[in-house]
Amino acid sequence: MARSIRYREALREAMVEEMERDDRVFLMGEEVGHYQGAYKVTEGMLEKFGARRVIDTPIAESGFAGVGVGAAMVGLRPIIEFMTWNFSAVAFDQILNNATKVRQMSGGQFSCPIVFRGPNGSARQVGSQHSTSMEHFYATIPGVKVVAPAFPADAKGLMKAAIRDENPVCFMESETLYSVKGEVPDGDVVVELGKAHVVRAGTDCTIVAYSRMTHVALEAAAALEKEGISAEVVDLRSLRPLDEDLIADSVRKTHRCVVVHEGWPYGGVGAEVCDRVQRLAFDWLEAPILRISQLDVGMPYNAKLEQMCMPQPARVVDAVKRVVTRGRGKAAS
Amino acid sequence: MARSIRYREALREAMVEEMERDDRVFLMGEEVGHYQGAYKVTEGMLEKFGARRVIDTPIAESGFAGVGVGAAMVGLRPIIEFMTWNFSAVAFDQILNNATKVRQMSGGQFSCPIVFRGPNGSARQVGSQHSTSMEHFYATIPGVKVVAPAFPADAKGLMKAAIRDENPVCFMESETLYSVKGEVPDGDVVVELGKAHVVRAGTDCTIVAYSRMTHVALEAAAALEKEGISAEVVDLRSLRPLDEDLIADSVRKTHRCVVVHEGWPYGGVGAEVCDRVQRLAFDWLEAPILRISQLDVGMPYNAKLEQMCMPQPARVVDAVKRVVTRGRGKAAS
Amino acid sequence: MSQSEAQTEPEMNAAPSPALPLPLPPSALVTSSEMGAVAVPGASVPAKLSQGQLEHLADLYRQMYLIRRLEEEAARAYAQGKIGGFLHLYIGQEAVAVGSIAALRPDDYVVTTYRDHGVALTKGMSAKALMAELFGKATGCSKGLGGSMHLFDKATNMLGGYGIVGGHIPLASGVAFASKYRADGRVTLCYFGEGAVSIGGFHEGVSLAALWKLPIVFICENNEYSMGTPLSRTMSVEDVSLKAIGYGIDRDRFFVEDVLTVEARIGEAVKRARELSLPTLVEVRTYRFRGHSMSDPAKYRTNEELEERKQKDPLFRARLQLAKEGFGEARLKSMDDDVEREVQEAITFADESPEPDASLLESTTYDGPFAA
Amino acid sequence: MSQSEAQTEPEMNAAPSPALPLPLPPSALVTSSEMGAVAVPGASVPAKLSQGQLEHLADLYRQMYLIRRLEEEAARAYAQGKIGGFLHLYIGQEAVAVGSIAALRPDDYVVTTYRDHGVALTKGMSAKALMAELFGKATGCSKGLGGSMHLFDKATNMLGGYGIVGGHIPLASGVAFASKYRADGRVTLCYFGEGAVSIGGFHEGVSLAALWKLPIVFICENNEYSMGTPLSRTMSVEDVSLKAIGYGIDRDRFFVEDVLTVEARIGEAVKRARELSLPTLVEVRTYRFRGHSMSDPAKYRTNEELEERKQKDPLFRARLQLAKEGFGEARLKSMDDDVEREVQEAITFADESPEPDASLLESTTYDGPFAA
Ligand SMILES: Cc1ncc(C[n+]2csc(CCOP(=O)(O)OP(=O)(O)O)c2C)c(N)n1
Ligand SMILES: Cc1ncc(C[n+]2csc(CCOP(=O)(O)OP(=O)(O)O)c2C)c(N)n1
Ligand SMILES: [Mg+2]
Ligand SMILES: [Mg+2]
Repeated sequence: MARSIRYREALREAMVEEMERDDRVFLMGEEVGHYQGAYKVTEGMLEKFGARRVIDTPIAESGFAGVGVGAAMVGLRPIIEFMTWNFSAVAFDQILNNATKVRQMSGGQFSCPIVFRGPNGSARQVGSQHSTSMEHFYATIPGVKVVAPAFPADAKGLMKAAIRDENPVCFMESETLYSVKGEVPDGDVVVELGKAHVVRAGTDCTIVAYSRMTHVALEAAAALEKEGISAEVVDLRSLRPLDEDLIADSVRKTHRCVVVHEGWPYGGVGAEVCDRVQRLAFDWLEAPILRISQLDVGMPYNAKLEQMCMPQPARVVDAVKRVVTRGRGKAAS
Repeated sequence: MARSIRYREALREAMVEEMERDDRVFLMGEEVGHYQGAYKVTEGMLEKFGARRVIDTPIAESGFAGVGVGAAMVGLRPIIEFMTWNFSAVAFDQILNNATKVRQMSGGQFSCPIVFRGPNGSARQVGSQHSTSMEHFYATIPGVKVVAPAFPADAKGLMKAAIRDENPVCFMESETLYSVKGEVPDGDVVVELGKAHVVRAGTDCTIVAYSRMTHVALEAAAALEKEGISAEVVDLRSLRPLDEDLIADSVRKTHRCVVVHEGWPYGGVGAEVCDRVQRLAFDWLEAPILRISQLDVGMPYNAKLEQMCMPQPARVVDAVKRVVTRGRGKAAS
Repeated sequence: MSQSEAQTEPEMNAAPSPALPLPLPPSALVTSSEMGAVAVPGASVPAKLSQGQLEHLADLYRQMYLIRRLEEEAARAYAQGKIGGFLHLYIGQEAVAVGSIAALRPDDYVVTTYRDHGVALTKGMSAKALMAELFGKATGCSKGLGGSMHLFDKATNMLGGYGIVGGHIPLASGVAFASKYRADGRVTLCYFGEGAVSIGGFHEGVSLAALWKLPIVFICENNEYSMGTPLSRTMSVEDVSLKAIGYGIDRDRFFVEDVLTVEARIGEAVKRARELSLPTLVEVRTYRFRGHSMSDPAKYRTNEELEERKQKDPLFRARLQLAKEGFGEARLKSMDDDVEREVQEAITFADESPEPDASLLESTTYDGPFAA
Repeated sequence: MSQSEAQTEPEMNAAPSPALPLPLPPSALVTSSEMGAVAVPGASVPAKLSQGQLEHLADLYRQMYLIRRLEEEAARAYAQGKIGGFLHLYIGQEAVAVGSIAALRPDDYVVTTYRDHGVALTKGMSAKALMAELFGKATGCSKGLGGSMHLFDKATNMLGGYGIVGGHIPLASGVAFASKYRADGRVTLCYFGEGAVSIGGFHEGVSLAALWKLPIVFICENNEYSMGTPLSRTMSVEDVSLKAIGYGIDRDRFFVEDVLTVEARIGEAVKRARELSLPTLVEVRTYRFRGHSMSDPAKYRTNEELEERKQKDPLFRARLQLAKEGFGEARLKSMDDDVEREVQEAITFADESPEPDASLLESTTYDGPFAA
């Protein structure tokens, strides 16, 4: 059986179910309790679990991220909410230098089973300091896992997996996805970390995307279909570990690849996907891999400029057309 | 005329000369003054310029990075030393959200001419929390420039350019380079930001490197020469802006590319170089681009394991041989 | 929260308050000693103002009223979808910006949070440039790139407008550092909410200012809530100013009832900064009448609490005092009309202004050639 | 600084102090009241100890002496190139770790900085596991992956060993949070230098502990220097413990002369944590006899200052007191010999142990399948 629920409800269900089965799991963050969550993801959880397990914090991201790490080291399983991932910038050191390293520094004596979660990337017109796609920073770091689901079912299944994982997990949501509805299976269904999936099959080009951009990719694929171009959409779900086998298999089939992601064009998840594809599917590639990302500027407030900066289906369509129509050979480049 | 001086002296000369010509320039950081610098880069500067312009700080990276940003906004030109770039992790927000964004957020009214500098990457056996290659994070961000010179002459010329630039610049040095000697031209010689250079010409494969890894690449190239393989070494010097034209030109000539960098394999500068090369030199590439980086683990303390984790000339040699000998075609992959 | 969600909230669609606030019954004007725990001596006003003082109070009243009305109209424009993203209103706190900036010289600096309309306007930004920025227009102070949270005005030394809680506090210390470095005699005011006091940026910014004796005044606008979190769940000690002891700097603390008191008290700290190059931590107890931002229905407080605080509105108090002390209803009315005109002109200006051109993006990302 | 640079420094090549410290003339034993500014009542020891107290003091002395000797040998091994990277010696500060941990139960937790040998040893890590870690061997507490700065010992609740100044303070609050969450009655001690007090991590870690009333003791080991920076250039206020006022928590402050005083004073804070679940900020004034790390020649202080402080060495003081109060020279000697043996065995063990295998890297990066 499955029900159609919203992304935010899927996340909440996962957290509630995991907290019900394991007293070591607790939720901590700004406004997660009395206020019911800045984006209502944690609505009702304080009432259900009480102030011992649903903990409102002051504005001290570095402090409560560190508290989570310490608690995880001695056996609890914290879920630390960043009101948005932008604010994790002040807690960067705690994630980079404590959460991901304590296991190795201690020779494997301690592990750090913690979930950092919250909405990531841009919302709408929230301006330069509130629109950064932080996954590009965190996915770089060994010792952590990073996920960014696009659909409610994955949001729930990956959240369960993240909470049960012995490693730190950065869980990237999106404000613009919270109200998206989707079928979510009943029962205790866990989605394995590190597995991508094909959300639309196609033959002419692989579009790799994740989180909100999966929806953009699907829109682009639908538009392309009308023009007779068959795009396969791979939804990464996990950014680290990256399911390079699935990506490479798809590109070996389609011979072309376009990567779509929020965030800036330099480095990050998008460049990493390119590198893996060019390395693993080199002999199959008929065209350079193209990337559609945020423009290489801070996010402007003005709505039109913001939309211009963000990856849009039209830009994806255009990129796919370019790789599909491109001939190999020096002359063409 | 040119003299042979050490990398640390080259940096110091640049700072001293710029401070002499411009009273707006000041130096701030931990132990930069009385202690003469943790790595003696700033030796003698307190005596020369006094405590008004050479300012010892408490341990408060976020605080004094922010102080630098504020001072830069109202017309000073701060040089902010991080004792090592590792410690910039606690100041990440100041760089990400203030230094690089204030210009755009203010519609261009304010700019932020500031240099953040210090040794980056690993040293020797300084362990997991002191060995991170932070350039991969910063190069991702628009609004900042990032440089990582390999030689004393570039260290001096780029430092001068960085101090005179109207934009924030992250200046990445290396503890292991401070004592390296090299010819440095006399006089006020500025090296333009954003320009790579070929430090060894070759025909069979391009090795792209920067900072300390340029020396590793040169060692590898020398070894390869003995085996009859001619490698061209491109020293990036600037990581943002990235001199993609020079890189692409080189690869169009050699048809093969190996990228060498410190830091982890996921994303970052290395993946970005791959992406640009596969995009700009797609039709010329005879083999996948390979990357030699730190292994995908935190830096272990043990000396042998540390060396194993770091890119070594032998690993570079091996990668170049693989791309040089590889035949195109599905069978080979 | 996103605009779409926000638009379902009731507050935003509420009608703006009538242009002319109704004078409250005198009983509503409590004195500071009745405020209980937070009251300190000196917070009340001299019984009778001189003519000069009266003119001055009128000027401050006008500034406060302009903020109030401008924001009420901004709230309406937000409901109409003309303003997007976050909009944090300053309504209720006007006396803090107006009183404190009254103690400044024009060449002094101000740095504040996302709740920045009041500070920007008072420091001298035009209502037009402000409203156009909220509308995201090219004529906005930041050319429509910054938005409500990131107001900047170089001409009036308004240095922003920052969205990361506490992140601007070290930056403000840096501005004061520059003043000391250049011996330019300027003072920096740095505003932040009581929610910011728990974060590292506060600690580091104040620590450095204390150590280096910087000419700055840290003004904690303690409005009792940090989003939905009341003081008691933010801090283990209610008295924010006690932190000053740990830094060895001067402190002050008072309840904002009267804009002239704010001017006087902050004035002392400004003097200390200007003449002795010493920082001060000042906690001003205030209250916001609206939600945290447009999407916040503020269910975490009772209507009674809100109504009680509205009775103590410093803006109303100033108007009452002006009326009582004979400033003249006609002059008041004409001042109000002026404000009304200014606000309407700002709206019209913002409405009619063009959108920024995309070519701005590159040149505001880098000074000089675009670099990637 | 790198090993190669470090090796040019004089201190590292200096001979270790003779195994048996020469008793100082009684005049060297100043009382706390002579210490000037930092002295507080209660810092002096009862004149005469009971037999039980004497045995206890002997035990503490032995622990301090083990740290001293082990580190002296570590310094020698560093000079020989057997230890690399950073090595921060605790010599001079031993009484802080030994006195404070004496006030704990074995199931209590400790968290500290990179200057962690003393705390690790005292909490129960074996000298062998410690020395082998410094040598980077597979038999080290962290299998040679952590090194000197990152000592961990799960069995004895030693939770590290952290290199980013201040970064471990919130983490320690998290450990105490877990104790409160589980009501396990444990207490956490969190050590840091006075240099850490200026950083955000200190502020946030202590703030949260204060707000949530966590069972933790924050021990600021104020050794007067943060690398080469004396107190006066680190902090605007010399008294670190004053910060407690801003957090509304208890505080204490004393000069470390006598290890028993440390035990008693920290004991009070531990009791407050255990019984009332309340945090305390304790500033202990101490001194390090060596440079910041092996590469620091410590030119920022005078030889006179150093010599004066060595006269007040709590380790010597304990030994003198034991001698004076009749513990017996023979027993002392045999204790010293024991320590000597333990240290030599640790060196031999470390020397002879195998290097860690590369296969460790993956399994210590992720629990479960390697993920990239
Ligand atoms: C570092 C950081 N964490 C969280 C937020 C989200 N946030 C924005 S305003 C706010 C509350 C601030 O309260 P306070 O400091 O009292 O200021 P007020 O809004 O009351 O003026 C929060 C939690 C943020 N902007 N930055
Ligand atoms: C965030 C950060 N900044 C700088 C450093 C470099 N550093 C290491 S120890 C130290 C001095 C610390 O002094 P203190 O806290 O007094 O401790 P002590 O060494 O005296 O025990 C500095 C600056 C660091 N490790 N972390
Ligand atoms: Mg507030
Ligand atoms: Mg110290």
